[in-house]
Amino acid sequence: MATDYLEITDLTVSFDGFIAVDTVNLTVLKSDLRFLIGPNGAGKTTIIDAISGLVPSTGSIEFAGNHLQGKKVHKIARLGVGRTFQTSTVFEDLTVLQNLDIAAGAHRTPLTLLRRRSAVPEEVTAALETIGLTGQIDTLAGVLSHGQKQWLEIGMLLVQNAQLLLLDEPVAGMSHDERNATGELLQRISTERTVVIVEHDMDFMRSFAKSVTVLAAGKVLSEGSVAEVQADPRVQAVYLGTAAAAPTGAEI
Amino acid sequence: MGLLGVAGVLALTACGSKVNAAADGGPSSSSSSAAASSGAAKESCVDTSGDSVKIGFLNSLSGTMAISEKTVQESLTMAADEINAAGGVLGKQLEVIKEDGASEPATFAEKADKLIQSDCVAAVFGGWTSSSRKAMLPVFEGNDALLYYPVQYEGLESSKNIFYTGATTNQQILPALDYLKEQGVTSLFLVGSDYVFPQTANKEIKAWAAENGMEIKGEEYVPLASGADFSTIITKVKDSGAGAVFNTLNGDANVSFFKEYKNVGLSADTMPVVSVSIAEEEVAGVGVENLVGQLTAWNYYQTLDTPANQKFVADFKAKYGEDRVTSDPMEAAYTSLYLWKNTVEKANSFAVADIQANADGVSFEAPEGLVTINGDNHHIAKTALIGKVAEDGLIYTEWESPAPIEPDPYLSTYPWAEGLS
Amino acid sequence: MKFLTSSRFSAFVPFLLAAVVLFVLAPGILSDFRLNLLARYLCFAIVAVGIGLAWGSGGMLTLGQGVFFGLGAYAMGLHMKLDDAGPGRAPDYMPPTTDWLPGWIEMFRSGPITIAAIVLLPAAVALVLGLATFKRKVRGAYFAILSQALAAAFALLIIVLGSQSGNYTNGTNGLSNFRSFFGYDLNDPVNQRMLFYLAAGFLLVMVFIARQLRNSRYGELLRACQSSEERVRFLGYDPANVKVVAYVIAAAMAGIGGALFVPIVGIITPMDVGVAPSIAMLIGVAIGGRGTLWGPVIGAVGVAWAQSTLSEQFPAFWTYVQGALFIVVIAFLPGGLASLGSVIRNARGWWDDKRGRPAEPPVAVTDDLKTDVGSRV
Amino acid sequence: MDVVVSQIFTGLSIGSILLLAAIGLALTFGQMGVINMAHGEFIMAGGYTAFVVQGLFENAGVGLLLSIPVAFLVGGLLGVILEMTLLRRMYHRPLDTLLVTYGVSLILQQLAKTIFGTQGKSVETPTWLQGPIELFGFDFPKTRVFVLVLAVVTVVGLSMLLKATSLGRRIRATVQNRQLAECSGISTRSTDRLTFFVGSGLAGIAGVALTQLAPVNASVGQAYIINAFLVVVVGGIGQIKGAVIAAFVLGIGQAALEKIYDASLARILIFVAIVLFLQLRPQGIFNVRTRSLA
Repeated sequence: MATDYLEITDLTVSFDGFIAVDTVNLTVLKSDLRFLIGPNGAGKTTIIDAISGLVPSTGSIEFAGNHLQGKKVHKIARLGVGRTFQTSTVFEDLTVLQNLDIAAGAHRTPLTLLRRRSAVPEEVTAALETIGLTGQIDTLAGVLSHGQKQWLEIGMLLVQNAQLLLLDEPVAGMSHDERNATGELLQRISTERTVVIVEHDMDFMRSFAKSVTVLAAGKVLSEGSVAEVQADPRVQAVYLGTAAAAPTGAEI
Repeated sequence: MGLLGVAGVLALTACGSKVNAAADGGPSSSSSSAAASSGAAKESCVDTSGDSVKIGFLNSLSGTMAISEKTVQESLTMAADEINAAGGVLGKQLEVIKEDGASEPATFAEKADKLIQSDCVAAVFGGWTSSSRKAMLPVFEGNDALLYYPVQYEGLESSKNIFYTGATTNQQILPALDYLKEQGVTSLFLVGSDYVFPQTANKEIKAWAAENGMEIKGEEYVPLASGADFSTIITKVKDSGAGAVFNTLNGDANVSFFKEYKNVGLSADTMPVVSVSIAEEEVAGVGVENLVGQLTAWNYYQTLDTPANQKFVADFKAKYGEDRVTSDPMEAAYTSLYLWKNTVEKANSFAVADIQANADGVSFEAPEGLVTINGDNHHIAKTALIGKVAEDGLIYTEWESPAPIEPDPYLSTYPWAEGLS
Repeated sequence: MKFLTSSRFSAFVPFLLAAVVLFVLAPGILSDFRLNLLARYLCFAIVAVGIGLAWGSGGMLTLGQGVFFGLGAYAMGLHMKLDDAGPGRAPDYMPPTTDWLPGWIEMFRSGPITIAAIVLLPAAVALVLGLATFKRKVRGAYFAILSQALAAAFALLIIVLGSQSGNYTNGTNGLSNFRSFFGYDLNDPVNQRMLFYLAAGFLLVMVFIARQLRNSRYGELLRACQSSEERVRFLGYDPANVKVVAYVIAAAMAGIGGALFVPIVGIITPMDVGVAPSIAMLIGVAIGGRGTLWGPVIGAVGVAWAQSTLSEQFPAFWTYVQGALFIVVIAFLPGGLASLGSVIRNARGWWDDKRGRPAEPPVAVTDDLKTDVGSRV
Repeated sequence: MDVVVSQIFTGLSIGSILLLAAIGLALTFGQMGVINMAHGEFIMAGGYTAFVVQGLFENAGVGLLLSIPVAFLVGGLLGVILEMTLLRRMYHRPLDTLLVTYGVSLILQQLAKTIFGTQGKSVETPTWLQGPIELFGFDFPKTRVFVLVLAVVTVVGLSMLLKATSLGRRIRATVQNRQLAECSGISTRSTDRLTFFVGSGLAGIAGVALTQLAPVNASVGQAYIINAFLVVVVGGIGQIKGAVIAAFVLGIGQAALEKIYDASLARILIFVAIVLFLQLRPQGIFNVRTRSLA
C-alpha cells in the first residue's frame, strides 16, 4: 500500500483561546481531487495553513509517511507540499521564466545557485506548456492577467514537483472559460498527486470535485462524493441557516 | 576584468618608496620623528612674491563642535582684520581662506591637506578637539607646514609643526589642584566624558593626588554621545562625601550634570565643582542659576582687567554684538595669529624652517597678559587663573599664579609624573 | 567582430569605461590632492556596492554599514600602527611602558591575518546578527532599527576599548599618524597614487562580483525574497539563508572599503563608524538607483564629491542639502536618478492624461521597491 | 538596601524619560508602520517651546506648566504637516519613510541652529521643583519625580483617550484591521492624521519634560530617538502597555548596569540584551496583530 497520501487526525488549531479548527480528521488519497467547502470561518484555510506549517496546531498531520507538525514551512515544502494563496503571490518583478525557475530550484546546490541559468530546465518547459504561458516566458509576472498569475502559481507547484497540492480559491476572479481550463488542468494534475482545494465556487466544485469535505465552525460536517454531500440534510441546514451571510453557499 | 585591475595595480606599485625599517625601527615619544625620518616631505607651494600672503582658518562650522569653534573663527577673523588694517605682516596683506572641519577628525585632515596643497597657505589656525588635532598632525608633519592650535588640551604632545597656544596640563589642571589643596580640600571625585582628554587628565590628577595626600573618592565617565543620564553618577558623587568634584565633562553633558547636581541638593558651598571645559560661552547654555559659585580653571576670563583685554573685549563686542562674550580659546586663537605675525617679523620670512628657528622667546602682550613662546616644545608660557561663576554669567578671577608658568607638556619637571607620559 | 556586438561584450562596456576613467583619465588630469579625495570617495563607493546588493536587491535596509566599515578600518589601522611601531613594540598612542598586548590586538601585527580579518571580521558579525534576526523573522523596520542600534553600540564600544582597561583603540582620537602601508612610505606621492589604483581596482572587482551575483540564480532568488519572503518559504527555501548571504557579502565589501579608507585618509575614528555616517552611506545609493548595478557607485562618488565641494563654499548649507536629498530622492524618485527617465515619461503621460482622460497616479513606484507591510515582525 | 531603592528610583526615572520619548512612536509606528526618525526633532521642538513660552512669563513655574499644552500643539502640528506633505504618499513603503523622515530630521536640526543658535538654551527650573524631596525616607530630586509623574499622567491620559473616546475607538479599530475599519465607515485617512497629531504631540510633551534634566539644543532629539525605537521594538506593536513595560524594564536594567559597570558599557550590554530578547520573542512583549501573509 502506497503511503503517499494525506492523513490528518484530531487536528486542532486555536488562536488566543478561539478554536478555529476542532479535532478534524481528514484522509485524502493520491489521485484524489478533494474540495474543502463551508461557510466563512469554517476553518478551511486554517487547515491548509496548519498543513503547510504556517500556524501551530495539535493532533497529527502526516503526508507520505512524514510527520509535518513542528517542522518549519520550508522543510515541509521540501517534503513535497506546495500551496497557493487566496491572493496570488507570484514574484511580480521577476519574469515568468524566473518565477518558475526559482520554484524548481529548492534542491539546487549553492554552486548552481551562484551561476547564471544557462538553459531553461526541462520541467519548466513542460510546465510552461501545461499552463499555456510559453509565449510569455520573458514577461514580468506583475503584468500578467489575473488568471495568468494564478496559472503561473499552479505552474510553480508543478515544477516544485509538489506531491500534495493545497490550493486556496484557485479560480477566484476567473472567467467562465478560464475556470473550465483550470478545472481540467487540475484534474490532469491530480492523477499523479494529492490535491486539496478550498473553494467557494459551487459550480466549479460540482464540475470538477472527485470528493468533498464540508466544514462548519471548525468541524467536519459531512464528507463524500458531490452527490452524497448535496444530499446530506445537515449540510443543507448549515447552508440554509447561513444563507444570508454566505450567499455563494446557498446554491448547494 | 577585475583581475586585470588588480594586476594593473600590482604592476604600478613597483615604483613607490619603502620605509627603511632598519634606520627607523623604534617608536619615539615625540610624534614629530615621522616626518623627519621619512625625508619625503612635499615641496612647499607657498607664494610670497605678491603683496599678499594666504593663511587658513580651519574650524568646525557645522556639526556638534560648531558651537565652540565658530567663536574661535570669529576672533581669528578679528585679529586678521586688525593686522591688515595695521599694514599686514612684513608689508603683505593677509588673505584668509576659511574651511569647515565639520566636527569630524577625518574632515579636518582632508581640509588641512587642501589648505596646504591646494591653497598653499603659509600657516593654518584652528582645531579644537584632541581628535581633530591628532588627525591633522600627520598632515602638517608630512607636508612640513604649520598649525596654530588654540585650545587647552591633555598634554603629552609636542610637534615641531604645531604651535600650542592654549594651556597644557601644568598650566591649568595642576594649578587648580594646588588651589584646592590650599583651600583645605582633602578629597576629590573625578567626573569626565569618556574620551582621551578626561582619561589622561584624571591619570595625572591621580598621580598628583598620591603625591599630595589627596584622597580620590571616585572616578566616573559618561559616554560622549549626548543623552547621558546622570542620576547614578550624581548619587555616587553625593554618597562619596568628597571635598570637591573635578569636572572634565565636555559640552552638553555639563548641562545635565549641573542640573542634576543642584537638584539632589548639592551646591558650591557644600561640594564645589572645578570645571576645565566651561568658559563664558558655555555658561548661558548650562544655565547661570545652575553654575553660580562654581569654579573654573583657565588662563583668561572676559573680566580680566588689563588694557589689552579691555580693547579686545570692546572690539569683539563692537564687531559681533554687545551681548557676546569672550572666552579663553577665543583669546588664545586671537593671540596665536599675533604670535605667528611676531615670529614671521622676527625671522623676516614666511618659511616654515625660519619660523621654527626664530620662535623661541617671541612674546606678545595678549589680553590674558604677557605670553612667550617656548622654542623647545612650541607651547607658550601662560598665567594660570582660577575663577568663580557670578550671577551675571561672567567668571571672575579668584586666584592667579604669581607669574606665567613655563609650559611642560610631558610633565618632565614633576617627579611624581614619571611613568605617565 | 561578432564578439563586439554580442550582449556579453556590451555588458563589459561600462567596466571598460570605468577602467578608462579611473586608470587613465583621473590620474592624468587630477592633482595629487584631488586624486586622493577621489580615492576616498571610491572607498565609499565600495561600501555602496554592498549596500546596493543588500538593500537594492535584498530589501534589507541596513542602517549599520558603518560597523562593518569600521571593523575593516580598525583592523587595517591597528596593523599599520603595529607595523610602524616595529616588532614586539606597542603603538605610539599607548603608554611607552606598555610591554604586553592582548592577543586580539597582537594578531593584527601579521599582514596576512589582518587581510583575512578585514573580510572575515565584518562577515562574521553580519552572519551572527543576520542569522539572529532573519531566522526569527525579524525584518523590515525592526531589522533597520536593530542595525542602527548596532552602529550606535559599536561606536561606543570602540571608545570604551580606547579608554577603560587599556588604550587599545585610542578612543575618540582614533588611529592616525601612520607612516607606512605594508612597508610603503605613505608620504611618498607615488605610493599615494598606488593607493588610488588599489581602491579603483578593488571597486571594479566588487562591482564585478555584484554583477555576477545579480545575474545568477541566487540574484533572482534574492529579489524573490524581497518581493515575498513567505512565498519563497513555501517553495522550500529558507529566506533567512538567502538574505544572510547578501548581508554578509555587503558587510565584507564595507570592510574592504574601510580598510582602504585608512591608508588613503590617514585616520579612522569612532566618528566615522557611528549612526550618522552609516545613514550617510545610504544616500548615494538611493540617488544613484538602489536597484541598479552602477547607480550606487556613481551616487556614492557624486554625493561625496558634492559634500566636499559644497561644504568648501557653504559650510552649514550642506546639512540642508543632505536633508533635502533624502526627502526628494526617497519620496519622489525612489528608483534614483537611474529611474529619472521613466518617471519623466510617466509624468508626461500623466500630464497628457490629465488633459484628456482620467489618469493613473503620477509617481512611478517600481515593483522592486515594494516592501512588505505585513512583515513588520 | 539604600542602594537598591535609589537605583530602582533611578531606573524608573530613566524609564519614564524613555517612555515619554517612545509613547508617541508606539502610536504612530503601531498604527501606520511609519518609522518617524523626525520624532526626535519633535521632542526638540517641545524643548524649544518650553524655552520660548517660559520667556514670556515672569514666573518660571507658570511658564513651564503652560508650555506643556503648547508643546503638545507644536509637536502635533509639525507631525500633521509631515503626514500631509510627505508620509501620506508613502504608506505602502514603510522602510522608505525612515529615510525620508531622517532627511526631515536633518533639516529641522539645522533650522533649530539657525533660529536659536548653536549654543544650547537653558530652561529654568521653577523654585518648587528645585532640590530634593523626601519620599519613604529617601531624598529624590523633585525634577525627576515631576518627569515620572508627567509620564504616568500622559500614559494614563492616552489610554483613556484610546479606551473612552470615539477617536480612540477609531484608532484601535484601524490598528487592528484597517480594511475592516474602512468598511465600517471609519475614515482611516482622518484617523491617521489625528493619530499622527496625538503621537507627535506627545513628543512635544517629552521635550518639555527633558528640559528639566538635560540641555535644549539641536541634537537633543538624536540622543533619544534610537533608544525610543528600541523601546517600541521590545514592547511590541499596537499596545501601549508593551511600551510601558519595555521602557521601565530597560530603564531599570540601564540603572543596574550603570551601577555595576559604567555608563558606556551599560549601553552596549543593553543592546546585546535586546537582540537576545528578540530571539525569544521576535514580536516583542505584546503584539495584537496576527501574522498576516505577504
